[in-house]
Amino acid sequence: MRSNILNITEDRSQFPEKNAEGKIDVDLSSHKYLKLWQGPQHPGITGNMSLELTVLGDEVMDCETHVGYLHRGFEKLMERRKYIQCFPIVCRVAVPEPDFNEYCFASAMEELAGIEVPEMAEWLRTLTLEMSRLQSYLMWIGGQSGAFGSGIIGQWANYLRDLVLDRFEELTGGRIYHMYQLPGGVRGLLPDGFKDRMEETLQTIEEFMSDIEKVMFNNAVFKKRSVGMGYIDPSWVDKFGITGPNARAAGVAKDIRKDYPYLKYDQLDFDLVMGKDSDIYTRADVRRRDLLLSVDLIRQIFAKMPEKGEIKAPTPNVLHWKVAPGETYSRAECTRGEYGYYMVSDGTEYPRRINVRGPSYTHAVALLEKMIINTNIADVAGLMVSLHTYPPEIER
Amino acid sequence: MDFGFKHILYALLTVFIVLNYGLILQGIVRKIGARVGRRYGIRWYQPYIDIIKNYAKRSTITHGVMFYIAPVFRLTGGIGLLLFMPVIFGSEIFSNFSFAGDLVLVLYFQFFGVLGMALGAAEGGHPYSAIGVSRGLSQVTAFELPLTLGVLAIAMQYQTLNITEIVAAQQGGFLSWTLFTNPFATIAIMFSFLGAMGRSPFDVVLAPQEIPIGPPTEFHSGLLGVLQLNRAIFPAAKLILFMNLLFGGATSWPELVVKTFLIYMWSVFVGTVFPRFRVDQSVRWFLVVPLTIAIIAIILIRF
Amino acid sequence: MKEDFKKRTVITPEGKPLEIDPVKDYFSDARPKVHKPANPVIEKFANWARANSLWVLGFGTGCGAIEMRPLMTPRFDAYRYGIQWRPTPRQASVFVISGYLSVKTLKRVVRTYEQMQNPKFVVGLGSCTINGGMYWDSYNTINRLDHYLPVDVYIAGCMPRPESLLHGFEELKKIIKEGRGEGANKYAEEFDWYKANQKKVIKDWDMPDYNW
Amino acid sequence: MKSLLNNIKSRFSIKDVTEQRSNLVFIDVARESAVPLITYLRDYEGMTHLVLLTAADWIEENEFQLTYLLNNPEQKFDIGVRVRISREKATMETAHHLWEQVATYQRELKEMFGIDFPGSPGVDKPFILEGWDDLPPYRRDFDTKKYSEDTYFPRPGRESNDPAEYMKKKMYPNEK
Repeated sequence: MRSNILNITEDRSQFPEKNAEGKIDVDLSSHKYLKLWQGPQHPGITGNMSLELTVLGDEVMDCETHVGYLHRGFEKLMERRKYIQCFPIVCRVAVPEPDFNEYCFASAMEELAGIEVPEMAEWLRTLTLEMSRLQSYLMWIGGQSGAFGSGIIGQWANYLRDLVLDRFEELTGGRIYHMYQLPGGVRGLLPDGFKDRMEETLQTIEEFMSDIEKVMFNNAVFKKRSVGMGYIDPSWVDKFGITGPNARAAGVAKDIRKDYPYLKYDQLDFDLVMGKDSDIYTRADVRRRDLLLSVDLIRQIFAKMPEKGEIKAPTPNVLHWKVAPGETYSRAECTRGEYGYYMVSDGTEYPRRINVRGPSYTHAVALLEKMIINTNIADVAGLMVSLHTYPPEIER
Repeated sequence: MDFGFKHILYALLTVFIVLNYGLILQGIVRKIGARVGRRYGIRWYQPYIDIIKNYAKRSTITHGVMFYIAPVFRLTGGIGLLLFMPVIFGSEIFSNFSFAGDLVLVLYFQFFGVLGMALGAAEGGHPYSAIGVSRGLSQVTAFELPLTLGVLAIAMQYQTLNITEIVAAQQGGFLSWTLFTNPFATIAIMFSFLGAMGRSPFDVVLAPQEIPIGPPTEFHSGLLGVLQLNRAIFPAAKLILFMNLLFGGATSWPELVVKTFLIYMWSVFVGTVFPRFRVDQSVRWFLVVPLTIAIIAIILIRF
Repeated sequence: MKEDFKKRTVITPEGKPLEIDPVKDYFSDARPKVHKPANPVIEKFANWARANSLWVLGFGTGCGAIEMRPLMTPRFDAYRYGIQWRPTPRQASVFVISGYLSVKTLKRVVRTYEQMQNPKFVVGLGSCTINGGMYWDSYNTINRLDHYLPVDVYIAGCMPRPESLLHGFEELKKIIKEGRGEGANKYAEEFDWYKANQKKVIKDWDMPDYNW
Repeated sequence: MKSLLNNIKSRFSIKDVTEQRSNLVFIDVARESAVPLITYLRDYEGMTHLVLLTAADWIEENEFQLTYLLNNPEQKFDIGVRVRISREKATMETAHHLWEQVATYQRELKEMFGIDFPGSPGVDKPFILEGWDDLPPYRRDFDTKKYSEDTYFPRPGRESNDPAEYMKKKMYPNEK
């Protein structure tokens, strides 16, 4: 059930004809094809990356993803910084969701150094991760509706996101970059009255989400654009390394919160958000319900977490902290899928090697390049946003 | 109609008033859109500053002669549309150059600007301009069909091709407006009007997220200023046209303001709520819903 | 330099060979001109209009782009100050360099900047545009933006809050109103210095010296 | 997991097994058996999800270490297959036919470490960097600070605020 530009159900998957390498022979001088660059300066592109499209009429024939515009060489920079100096820069790897970086880095390091994190700190970490998920989804909803040309949802969602950022500011002191989850614990307890203000925010979010559901998810034009578009076959999930909502919308139950319960997720009560049609609409719906699940989880966290407690395990002098040699991989479920840090320590004060596994790495390059073939130019932006890609975590 | 020097002055006066009205309308409508999005919105006089700013740009680059002509063509489309229909019914000053066959000419001017843009955008050489123009032309063709059929239905109903006479026939209470005497033609034309205004879901030509921003991509400085003038005049002229055809025209400026503002709101409401159609969906929609209604209108008039 | 940009011989549709040099043929390589300000009275009025109609180019070059969205949405709503975004460089007048610039992006930024029309203004957002910030020792991000483009306003912070962005824009307005926003002319005057700096960093220079 | 390790040991020559966590094991294998091993793991042992493929530079031993981290989505455990290859002749068999995203990883490794994967599609195309003419940047002998200072016009005055000094003064004032 895939729609093409003519909405005729003929099979266009064999068009254009591919050569032995699986690419089409594009003869630009035949004047049949047009090379189009979407990005890096293009409002329909998430972040700073670009797609090199070859189009025939309105139909995309070939696509190549170009990344690297945001490359800062984090993995190199971390090799020449001490562990504690790495901690403020890891959150800058993925801008919209810094907390998952902090958690993955901290937990990988704690595992190698053999540090037990106090219970209260674990609850607070769970809380920040869920708040981060909330604000990232809110930003994404604006992007998804904006890619299909509806600006109002983006305004509402950003208004809500600002509310969540306010709570972050109260808790951590930072709006975008929080630097809250130190190796060994967290930086601070909840401020007074935080729970009430958070509850107020959650209620506003729920209220607006029902509006957004009416205007966006029940909108005839949005449905027309998104239903049946951008189909991901469940068999691709392992082949392409798809994780997160993209996999769950295809009916594959993959959620690290359930599969490898980290922090306090084993004490929280929740069901996986699943979809089955695996098109843009289903992915959007899965994310919307996941957002509401986050709201619910935050409430559960507040109900179950202790009032007070130790928030930081004793650590050695952080300026000369030698972490025991070894290798490990720590992962967390971020809004886009599996986020992970692979850390190699050689027993010195500096990490030997840190590799960041961003879920967009597979989604934005291999998967997008495949999915975009035979779609309309108009759908490229919507398709790309529906995979929820963030370029900074591809190139770090 | 004897043609004299004073008619040119009157025409210039009309253009001046409508230009200012269009700019203020543009500012207010953008403010309304912002309020829906919970924003404060731009200042109402922001469109004026933008135009001054664009004319104050010091450098301009050229892509060839046609590149200069395109904005002029576009502006001609807007002013032409305005000048060949009565703005205020019964007023000598604001009746403009309305003549016996002006309805046909006005329909032509709807198309004229897009053709001009096509020439200029091709000269600009930007691929998104070319895509935008091809989208624009296909969509204009699609909504011109129900529009023309609806207008023909009205022409057949009033047995005239003169807008002044059409307006005259609708005088005498709002029940004699075309809205009530010929509802099918009205519905068809008002659907086409959505396409003509180019707001969502029919903003496939500009579509910033897809082909930023279509035909005017390469236009800048003074050339963009001309386009902006047209962006103020053209919608206002279209509003006046639809008001004349369907809603009994206006006999005074306040009446004109109220009526055109309400007509504009129809497009603004739809545009605020809906995302954008893909161009093929938009074309198909025009060729199914409004066209069917327009054909019904024609058939009803005939029998 | 990529294959497409090299000098080569192609066959025309009529079957005749044709020598082409794409960089020379398709692009003008004229140097930028200095556009002197006009009569002071007119210029004052024009500067007022320029300051109150800042069209920001929608190009998020770094992580600072994430605070551009709150800036344009309900909480901070920069539209009320005449700040609007524009998707094409031809029409934009303010280039917000939102954060660190990797070399690959710098090349696109230079191209984009040169396509904007005089007068144009550059706002450097974040500490990383000032001295490299967090990434001062990175092999792929530039340290000082003012060596490559004439910067009007720097906004410090990592990440600067939307309030400070608004403040930065207000500073920019002041600068423009005082007639000091002549970055485009400065770029034209010291063109060789800027180009030398850019070419030192951008190793595969496959575009004309000035992108009209 | 025990039976799986026994299965592997009976079929492939394993150098070493490190159990990091109950659900994460690292296996060291020789270069030749790496790609057959991961093919086996994918096809017969249900390790169908490739989490990541990355490298680490052990310059002291003059070797690169490649890590293929595989995940079993059914039984929920990970196996990291570690391969040591020589730094001088850094080539490795390609695995792009096993997962679609491997070609991208290999492109990155080629660019950032200079490890070649003959036969991998587009492996020679630049992925992240553009016009890079120095050592591959992730190698340990490439000094990013020196490169940055030589190339990017550092702004003077930065050195006056060394964070390490500041932290020492603030957090450990009694330490010598």
